[in-house]
Amino acid sequence: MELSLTNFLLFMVNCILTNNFIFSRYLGCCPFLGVSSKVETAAGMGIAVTFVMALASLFTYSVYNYILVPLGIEYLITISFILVIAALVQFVEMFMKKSLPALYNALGIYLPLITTNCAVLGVTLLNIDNKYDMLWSVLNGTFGALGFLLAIVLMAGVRERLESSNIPKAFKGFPISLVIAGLMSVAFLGFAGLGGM
Amino acid sequence: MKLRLSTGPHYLSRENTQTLMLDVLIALVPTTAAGIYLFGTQAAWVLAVAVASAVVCEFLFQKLAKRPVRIMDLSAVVTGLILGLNLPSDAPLWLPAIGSAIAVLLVKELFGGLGHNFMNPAMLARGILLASWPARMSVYLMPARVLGTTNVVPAGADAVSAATALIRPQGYEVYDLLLGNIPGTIGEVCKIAILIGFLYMLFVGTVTWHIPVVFVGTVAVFTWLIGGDPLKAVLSGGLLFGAIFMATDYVTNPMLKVGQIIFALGCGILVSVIRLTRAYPEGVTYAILLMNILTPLIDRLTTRKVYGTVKKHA
Amino acid sequence: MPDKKVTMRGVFVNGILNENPIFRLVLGVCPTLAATTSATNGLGMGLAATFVLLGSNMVISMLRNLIPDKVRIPAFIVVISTFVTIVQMLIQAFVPSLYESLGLFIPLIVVNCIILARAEAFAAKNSVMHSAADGLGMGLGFTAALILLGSIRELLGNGTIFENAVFGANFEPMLLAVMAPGGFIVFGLVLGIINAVVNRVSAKKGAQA
Amino acid sequence: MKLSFKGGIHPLKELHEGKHSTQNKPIRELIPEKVCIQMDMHIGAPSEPIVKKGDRVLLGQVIANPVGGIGIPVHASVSGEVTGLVTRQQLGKKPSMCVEITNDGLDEWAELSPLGEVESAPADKIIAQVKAAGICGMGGACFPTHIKMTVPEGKKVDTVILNGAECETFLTADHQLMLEQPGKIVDGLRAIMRAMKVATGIIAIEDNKMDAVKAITEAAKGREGVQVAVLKTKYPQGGEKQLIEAITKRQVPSGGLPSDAGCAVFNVGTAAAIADAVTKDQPLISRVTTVTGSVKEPSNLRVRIGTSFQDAIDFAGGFSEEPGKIFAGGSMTGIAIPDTSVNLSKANNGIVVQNLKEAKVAEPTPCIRCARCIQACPVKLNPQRLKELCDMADLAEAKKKHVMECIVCGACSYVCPAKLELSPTFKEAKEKITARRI
Repeated sequence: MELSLTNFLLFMVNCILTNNFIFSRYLGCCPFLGVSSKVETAAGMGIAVTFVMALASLFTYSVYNYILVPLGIEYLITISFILVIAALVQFVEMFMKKSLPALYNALGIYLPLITTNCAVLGVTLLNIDNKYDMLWSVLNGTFGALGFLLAIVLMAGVRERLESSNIPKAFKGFPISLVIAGLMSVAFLGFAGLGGM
Repeated sequence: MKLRLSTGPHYLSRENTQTLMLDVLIALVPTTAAGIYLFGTQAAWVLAVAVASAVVCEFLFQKLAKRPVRIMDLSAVVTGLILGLNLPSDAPLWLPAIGSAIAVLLVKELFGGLGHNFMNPAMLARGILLASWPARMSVYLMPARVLGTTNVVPAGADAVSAATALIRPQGYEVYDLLLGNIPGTIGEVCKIAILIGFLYMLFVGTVTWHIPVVFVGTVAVFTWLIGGDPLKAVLSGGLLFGAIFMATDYVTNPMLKVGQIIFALGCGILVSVIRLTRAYPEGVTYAILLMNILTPLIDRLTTRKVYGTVKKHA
Repeated sequence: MPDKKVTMRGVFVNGILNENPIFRLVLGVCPTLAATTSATNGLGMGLAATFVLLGSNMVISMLRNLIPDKVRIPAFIVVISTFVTIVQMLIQAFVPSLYESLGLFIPLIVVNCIILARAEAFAAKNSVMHSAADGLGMGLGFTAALILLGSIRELLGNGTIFENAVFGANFEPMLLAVMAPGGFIVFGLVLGIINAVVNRVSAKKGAQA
Repeated sequence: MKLSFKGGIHPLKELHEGKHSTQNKPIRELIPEKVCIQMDMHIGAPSEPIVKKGDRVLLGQVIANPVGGIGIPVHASVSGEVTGLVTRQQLGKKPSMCVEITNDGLDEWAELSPLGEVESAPADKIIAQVKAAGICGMGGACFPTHIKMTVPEGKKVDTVILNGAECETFLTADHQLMLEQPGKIVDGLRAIMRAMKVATGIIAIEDNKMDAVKAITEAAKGREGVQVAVLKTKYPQGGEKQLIEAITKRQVPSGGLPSDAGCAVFNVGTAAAIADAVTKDQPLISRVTTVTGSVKEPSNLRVRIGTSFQDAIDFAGGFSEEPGKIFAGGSMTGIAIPDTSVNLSKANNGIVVQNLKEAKVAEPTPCIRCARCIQACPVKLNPQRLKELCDMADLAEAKKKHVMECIVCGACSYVCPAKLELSPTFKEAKEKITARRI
């Protein structure tokens, strides 16, 4: 895909709004439901995911095109990608702890959870499926993660507001969160047709 | 002599939830009457079923969940009526029935009832109906009758679905757009009736001008910027009805005036963008729903400086 | 440590009912949402996951004393992704239509929390046969839940179950049920209703005891 | 443009703030047969009685000495015999020590030593004279006035404000006092200004009392540094902080005093009492109070301190229908009384009787987030959120959201369509936070 301002903007709208990871692609639902009770923690999780997803896109692209393809072992994509992601998360955690202690204190606790965030593995596999080059892979990872960040912060805002609401007992927790996500996802249908790609 | 020992204030304003809802219903009378006049008895049935379903669902839920029955606060009536006015006049009657059930049960009661729904029930129900039955929801009839003298031909009994006025507002005179001689949902076509309702609500203080004026103004400015006809853009589709009756829903818009202006600006921009891309015949529903979702965050970020306190640095 | 007296049957049934991974533990939300647009998809995803669960549980249980504690999670992931790759190839070869409709979510079984959770919580501590029973029970519990949700969504959104028309020709399906929002809403409502039933039953049990 | 603060409400607008029935009614004097005078009317330690049962006391004689730094003496409000030292439930939380005096009807004054005319009286003796006269804030708070007149070290007061806003519903006592004794009020203001060495004195009156504005303006002609400010009629315009904001555009900082904003605020009734203390050495033995609501003859009365509510109501013709609730003060912040044996204190500016229907408490319904409370709050709080926090018992968070700045004016409760008990909840939260040091 050619890099132009129009393409860039359309791609961004498409990744963040139209095909939002949570609301339309069902990727990353576990942290979305699990770490969204407070806006601050939700934002921390979202930012940590953004960080990891951008880097993961870069590294998996390199691993696939410079290792797996030349060796003809593309079928190892799933194994190799999950290991790259796990290693990356470990590395990021160590790096942050040493060099950016303030950031580590804010985001550190979310990092281990990201290995099993299906959005990360999902986006790296999608990059390969869609045959994006390195730049678009990283953009896909970044914007996709920003869509996740948007979704989880919105979710946390709503959940904070509903904190004192008299929700039927059986629906408290996961069920009502799923319903909230569904209702939000109805609103996100409004973005269908935007960022037409 | 037994004296009551309650804390002050000892007189309260006469306004209560019921009177507020009643004022909204009164403001909806012109729109409802115009809708029924223009579209005929089928429209009346749609509205009746929408209201009845909303009230019955609320009553049954509150009974079954052993909660206080609050149907007399009239909020379910308002929700049902607004949903009905958002439907096409030829909707099969199961559509308003299901729509109101969704609005009251899924969007409102499941979250704890009145005041706890984070999205506008009627609006969300319309969004769900629109996604579920697009053919039923996005093709509108020409009114069966006309208001005033005009060269528009009413559709008559064997009406053929006309494209909604939104697609080609240029094809209609401002006069017809104002009076409602255009295809559309039951409640959105007659702009004069909607404006009368708005004036009533302003007069009795149910709503303030901020949200409707900023919302509609944003769309007008946006349309002017891209070279369209701002007046026709404002008078077409469900913009006025949405801006006046749905964006002003207390429960789902921000609490502070500055937040409300942000909310209305966002609604206006979203409507303009969705209209521009023509993804849907009308973007008002989705624009309001999206801003509903943002409302808790807007409320968080907009604060006032409390008397006597120094502004804290974030 | 689980009680030695726990029977294989007990472990198996536990996975399907008491600790149903979806309805009781609420694990693996993403595949649940993505694979329940129809009953068939639900069945396919359920069986694929069952295969991986059964295989990975058994292998991990066999290797449980050989894997050093420090690298156990990466080791588990390697085992799991091996089985996922196998199942992905099998589906691609034999059921290409399912491969089409589940797409990305087949490789994503790797990060399905159910599988890693069972490896960590059960297989790493129990015998091979118990782990197999656990994997099978959990897998079938997962499958049953997916079929239930898939059927509801397919029925509402398409008027059919396993592609068999249920309602007459006049039925106008509610498209939303098979769209993204429908997944969340149906799952949420079914989960809430199951919670209500469970609460009722346990309240009754409590009253009897 | 008329001066005002931001926010606020117009309570009982359709009923002329409930003031119609006593507006412009001349003040009538009520002299009761018996008074029962509280020792703890003012803020600060209760005074120590120095009389005993059977003593004869003269009008204005000291019957109790001040205790502690901010205490004030208490005086006999009638001449006669002390018939008992009793403990009786008054408006406070706990029963109060009271001195009961039976009036001999002679109104025989104790010996008085005036300082002279306000413009010539020695300025350094005024504050002591005010303290000796037992004067405390008559607008409702009853904070000892001599303390207010003493500028704390290191602070500078440049404006004295007399509060004639009378924004509370039903009350017309200050209004009528301004009409009948404008000169005395201006005298009082001059005495305060001289004692505090302040050049500017502003008498603030709401624009629903233009006749009082006229009377005071007339009386202030030619008086040094005295101005009249007309305020918008709005509740709580007469709140100390709101008044300062309206007139000087300054704000009292959180936890601070009016002197931190360079102001000192006194009620017009207090000013009149100060004038009496300076020019005649008459202590505070009576005050003007409005008796209204379901009484046969709603009136503005000059009552002796310690008169029972029953006597005051009887003097206003008695109940016109069965009472459901009686409160001391206006309807926004008034305190409901358990029975009519309660006695009037120096702070009682009104007695309002509600019938059974009016006394009914509205059933609270769910909050609909209409934001009327937010628009109404004169200190710009978010009562809707605070109520949620208080209901969830999250007092720490409520404190972060500035619940301590709440002035408990009741504006939010008044406008709430869901009839939620907002300001009482905040009052309770403030007390709990103070008690538990959250």
